[in-house]
Amino acid sequence: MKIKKGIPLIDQHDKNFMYGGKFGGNFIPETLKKPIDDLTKLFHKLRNDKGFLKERDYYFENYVGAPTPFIKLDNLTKHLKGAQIYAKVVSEANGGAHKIYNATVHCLLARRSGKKFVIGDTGAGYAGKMLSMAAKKFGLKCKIFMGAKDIKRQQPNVKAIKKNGAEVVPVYSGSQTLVDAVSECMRYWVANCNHAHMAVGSTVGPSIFVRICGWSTSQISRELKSQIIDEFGSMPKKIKLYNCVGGGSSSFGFWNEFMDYNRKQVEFIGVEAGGPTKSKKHAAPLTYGSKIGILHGAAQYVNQNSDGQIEETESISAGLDYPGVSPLHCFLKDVKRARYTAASDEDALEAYKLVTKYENLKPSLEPSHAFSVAIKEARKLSKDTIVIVNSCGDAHKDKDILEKRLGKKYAKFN
Amino acid sequence: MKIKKGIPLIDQHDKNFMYGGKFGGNFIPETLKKPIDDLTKLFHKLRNDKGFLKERDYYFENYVGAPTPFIKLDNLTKHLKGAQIYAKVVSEANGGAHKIYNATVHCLLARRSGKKFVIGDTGAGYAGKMLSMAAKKFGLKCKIFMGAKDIKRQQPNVKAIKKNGAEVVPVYSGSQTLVDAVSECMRYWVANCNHAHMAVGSTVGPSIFVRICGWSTSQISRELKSQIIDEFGSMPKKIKLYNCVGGGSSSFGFWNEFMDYNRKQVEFIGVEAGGPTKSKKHAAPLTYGSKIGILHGAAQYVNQNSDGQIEETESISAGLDYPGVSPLHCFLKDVKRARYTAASDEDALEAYKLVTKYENLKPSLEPSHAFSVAIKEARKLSKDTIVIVNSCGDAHKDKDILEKRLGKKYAKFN
Amino acid sequence: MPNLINLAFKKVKQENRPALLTYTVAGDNSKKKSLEILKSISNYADILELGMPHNALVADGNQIQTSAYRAIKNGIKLKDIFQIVKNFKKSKKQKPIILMGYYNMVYQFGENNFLNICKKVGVDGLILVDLPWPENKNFSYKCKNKGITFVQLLSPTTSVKRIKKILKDSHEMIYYISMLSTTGGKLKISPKAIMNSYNRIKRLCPKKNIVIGFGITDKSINKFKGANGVVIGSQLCKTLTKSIKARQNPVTKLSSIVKKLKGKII
Amino acid sequence: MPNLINLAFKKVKQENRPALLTYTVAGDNSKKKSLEILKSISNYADILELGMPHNALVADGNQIQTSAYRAIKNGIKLKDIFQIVKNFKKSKKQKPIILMGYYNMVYQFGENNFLNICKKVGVDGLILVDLPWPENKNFSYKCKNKGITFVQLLSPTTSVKRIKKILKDSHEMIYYISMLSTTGGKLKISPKAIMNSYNRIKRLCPKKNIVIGFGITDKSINKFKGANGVVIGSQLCKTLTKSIKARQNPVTKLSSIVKKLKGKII
Ligand SMILES: Cc1ncc(COP(=O)(O)O)c(C=O)c1O
Ligand SMILES: Cc1ncc(COP(=O)(O)O)c(C=O)c1O
Repeated sequence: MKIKKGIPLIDQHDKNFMYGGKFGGNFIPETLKKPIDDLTKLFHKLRNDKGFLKERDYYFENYVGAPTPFIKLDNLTKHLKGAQIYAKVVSEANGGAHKIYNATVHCLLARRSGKKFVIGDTGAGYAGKMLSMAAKKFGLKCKIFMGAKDIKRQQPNVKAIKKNGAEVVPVYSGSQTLVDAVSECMRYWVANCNHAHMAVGSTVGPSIFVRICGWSTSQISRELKSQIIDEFGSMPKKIKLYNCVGGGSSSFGFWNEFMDYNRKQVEFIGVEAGGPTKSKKHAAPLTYGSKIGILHGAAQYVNQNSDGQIEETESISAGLDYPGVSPLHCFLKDVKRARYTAASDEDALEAYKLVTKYENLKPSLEPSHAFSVAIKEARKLSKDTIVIVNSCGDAHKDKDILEKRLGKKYAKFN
Repeated sequence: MKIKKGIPLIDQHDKNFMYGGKFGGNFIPETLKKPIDDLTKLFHKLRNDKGFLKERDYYFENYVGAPTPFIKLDNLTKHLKGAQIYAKVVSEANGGAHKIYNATVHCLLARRSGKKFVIGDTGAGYAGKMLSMAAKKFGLKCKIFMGAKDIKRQQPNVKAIKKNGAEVVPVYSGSQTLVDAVSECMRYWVANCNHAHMAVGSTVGPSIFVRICGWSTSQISRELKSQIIDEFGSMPKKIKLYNCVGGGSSSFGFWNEFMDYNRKQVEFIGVEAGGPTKSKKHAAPLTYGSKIGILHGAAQYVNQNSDGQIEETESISAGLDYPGVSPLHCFLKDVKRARYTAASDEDALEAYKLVTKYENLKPSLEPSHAFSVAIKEARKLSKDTIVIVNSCGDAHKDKDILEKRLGKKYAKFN
Repeated sequence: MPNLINLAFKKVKQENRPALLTYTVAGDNSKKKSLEILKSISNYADILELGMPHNALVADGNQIQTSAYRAIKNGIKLKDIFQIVKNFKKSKKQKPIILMGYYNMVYQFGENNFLNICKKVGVDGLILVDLPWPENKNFSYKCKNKGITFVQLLSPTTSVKRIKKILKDSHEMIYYISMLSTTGGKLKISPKAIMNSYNRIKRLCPKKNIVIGFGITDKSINKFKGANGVVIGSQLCKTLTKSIKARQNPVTKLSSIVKKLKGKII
Repeated sequence: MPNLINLAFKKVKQENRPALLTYTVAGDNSKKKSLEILKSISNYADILELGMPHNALVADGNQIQTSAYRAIKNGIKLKDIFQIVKNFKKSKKQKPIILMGYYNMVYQFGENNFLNICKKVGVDGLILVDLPWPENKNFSYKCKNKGITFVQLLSPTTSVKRIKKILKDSHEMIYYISMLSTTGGKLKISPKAIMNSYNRIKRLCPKKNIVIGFGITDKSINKFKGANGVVIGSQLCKTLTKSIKARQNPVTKLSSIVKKLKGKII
């Protein structure tokens, strides 16, 4: 099992759409074979169509707002006295997170396919917010599936979805979080695939959704690469790219363009959600050695019991609170191109405190997980090491949690 | 670069005694070529000599006290509600740590070589204590080199060395810790190699010392393997072996017999010393991506600046406070057979508190680093996972530090 | 050993009626009860589908989800499901049982392991909702070798070209999904339109036994008499849920509704 | 370009005396001072060894350790060392300079990189204390290609068989370590015994220039007149340390002791 150079990672699957013969695939009900097949053909055609690429680039620039800023965190660097710390402030994208790339592309695809109705899942609420935004922009009807627990804890995003005119369907089954929202969305699609276009909110689900999402978020690393060269004149000798990993769309997009660099030059560090320190539960299948299983149509490392039942997760961060993880990341783990570790709820909160103390930046709880590990490691690294964190979400959506856990002082937004 | 099955790892070097073509070797002054060559020949002969092996086994059993206990930590397991936690209580060996294996073998070798005088380095003081003990037993003169800072913080062991009739030579150069003690010991050997036998206290230094030490401490995993089979009837499906890593002798010995198992069945986790959370300094070259360099005669990952000067380390644990690490571990890291991470000073102290609260076991600060990571991960693992920590040292030597950092309550020993 | 599923179809053909297939969830609402249910409804049903409950099911509607979650909550495990089949077969040796579920449970258990135990306890057929063609080729082949019928699914979205390929690799029983829906949805199209599509497929392989399922209840079952078999699932799960709420005995409730269903097709 | 080291030996042979080699540490006690020292002692010394200070040195005694730590503390870097050589050569083009140090500094800098810059700034030879034969074969070959003399070391522990192998691969200058000691130790054996061993080696390769070092001071230097060269190191480092303590100018102090040493061998 090896990464091939010069070929996009999303295309390194076999004829069954499996990566490394083990991850991904299409484990789906027969009914979905055809709509997935149609979408696959459409995507394949459009990604090789100059007109479509122009359209994508146009909307990334004028609607999403590319490129998002790449900034040095001077005070934090000074405070930690280790590596040079930078942030790619993806949360400056329209809507406040990286989920806008995938959402925009899906709406463009839906439009080309002639469908007038898009559906999608959401955890932190960003995927839903962005899909509803883009749907509104492109004149599509929209329905968002969201776990009841997430609806409670991510109210600002829920309000935004509704304001965009989309319907929010609360999901009460299971743990009432992202995993159930995705299941419910897929079920809805099974029954409505003839007129609805489905968007999966991350690099998970049946193969085509993994690929569309990874292709869309890769915009982040395309921008970053030229920003790095602008900043340093050439590629520095030692770069470390830290990113939180829920389904894996933000991290994959943050890394993709750097895939062919030697891992000693550009290292990828994925940070999963370790959950509360004192709890057995977590959302970190790559870190805690979960076994391979099938979830939402794809083989992946997933938290499950010996009977194959999916286990409940627990994380302060709704966006990371998912028992599985992208097949792309499973592959990156097994070929050891990326390193995965976890930060606990408490770690993320501490990191949030430190970042906001030193910098004019308010990362949401998801990227706060990445900051936690970056901060811990940066202290020990030499000053010629470049640490870059993807600040892929804004804390405004987390204000209730921040207020409850850290006090009013940390929950002021204007 | 790959591990070959069925061949002891210590023998998987090339003709220049390098592992994977990159680690180890003999970067030594010309003067030492001959004594090292003599020792290499002697060791090669004796490790294939049944009489010598019998002698070794006799002393391991009757002098060191093999096998050391393998116990279940029931209360800790219940408290953490995750994996099953066990300890291999190597600190029950004569002298209180794994360093006795290497010390005993070196004294047996010195005796066979006809030398009446042994010298050695020490950090935590155990390597020195054990060498002086074994020297006394076998009627050899003994001199121990120890950093002035370590002499201060590990008084119980310093007293033991002196009580065994050995001379303690304080080293005032550099950081006044283990790295300087090893340098000074090697310098002394350069000037006295015709009558002194040198023992290096861990799996570091010129190649022959790496091999002798690894060969000696492997006794730990030989015992453990049959103890595991006694306990479980057969090899469990998921075992995780946690061990602190300074030079790497304890961890290597703890893992060696399990080398050929698939890493998914028997995982090795090495825990380096991360130093104080707020300090830039650390003793974790494998964790924080140090570059390859030459230290004490061997190529290895080592903390250094861009000019090749060795960097000062900082750790609460004298035994882990070393800027380099065994070539064997560098190799295990690069072929990814083992995973390495770090625990901070504070992490180790917390783990010490938790272990002593729940169990009748007082691991020294070195294994407390390993416990820290084991505890954090065990919480998240399923109950069919077997976590085993090598409790390779006893906290008595750390009583001053424990009292100062945690209060009198944690520094009672009887 | 004769193939009990084929025998069942042979028998109903002689009686000039479709086979009645029931779907209930193993362990719902307890191990003991689900065994009793199987025993009692087998007096009327020709083939018994037994659901292996899973908690990330992507093709089942509300009724079956409720049953599955209830069974899992009550502690049902794969090994209990095998026990249920084994105990059932002790008294009803000739009645065919088909296990139906999601691939992950088989995957975790190990395909070979799973099939060996199926064989041992007397499972006659298998339906894996999320292991479509061609992903299922290898597993289907293993089933064949064990004499276990692997039941492929066809859907209104399946193209003729694909249908032909699936039929070529299929065993003697096939499951046609009546409409675009999860299980338990309302019939969105007329039984007549469904039977039209059914007959189009039937013509492609007149010798295989094709059953129809999804959305069929006692209200519509008589419209599907022309099929080789009819599956009733969600209605049974719903009946069970209701009987629990009303503190009635689910065994008698299910038994009587299956009896009623049977009455409509003879 | 002629080989300045060989030229130096040719010259002293004509004068019928050994070459005087000095060893001082670059950057001790500052960049500027160490350059001045080199310039002034080069009036008497034939070949200048310039130490690249390292902080994990395993073959050097107290005096040189002290100098090395002092230089590192004062911020000396490899690039400063090259600068010193370059500046020295501006005024003393013909005086050969040998850099001496530990392999890790070369390794970190990159062997090729290191040699290129050596060539550019005018380094004539290299001694790497911890890169013995055969580990040094490849690097020694690279030096040869650049016209830089790679100086191998021989020790009292080196067997005759090994000596022959080393000589075969050696360039025209060789360094014989007088006794089992780090640098700066007291002479543990008589100069006569040392010269006996020396001559035994000399007979194996009469054409190469073999210098003696370790433990030699102004007290004993005259006993080594029969060698091709004599190295004085620790005594110079010690003198520098003393002059700092006494707040005297190290340049004049070192200059005068080297002058004195030279006086003893002519
Ligand atoms: C801000 C933010 N970051 C990260 C994630 C994690 O998802 P992924 O790993 O797919 O980027 C989410 C998901 O909702 C998110 O909202
Ligand atoms: C108790 C104990 N554990 C661990 C170590 C670390 O050394 P090594 O990694 O060689 O086992 C030491 C070293 O002194 C020690 O005393």
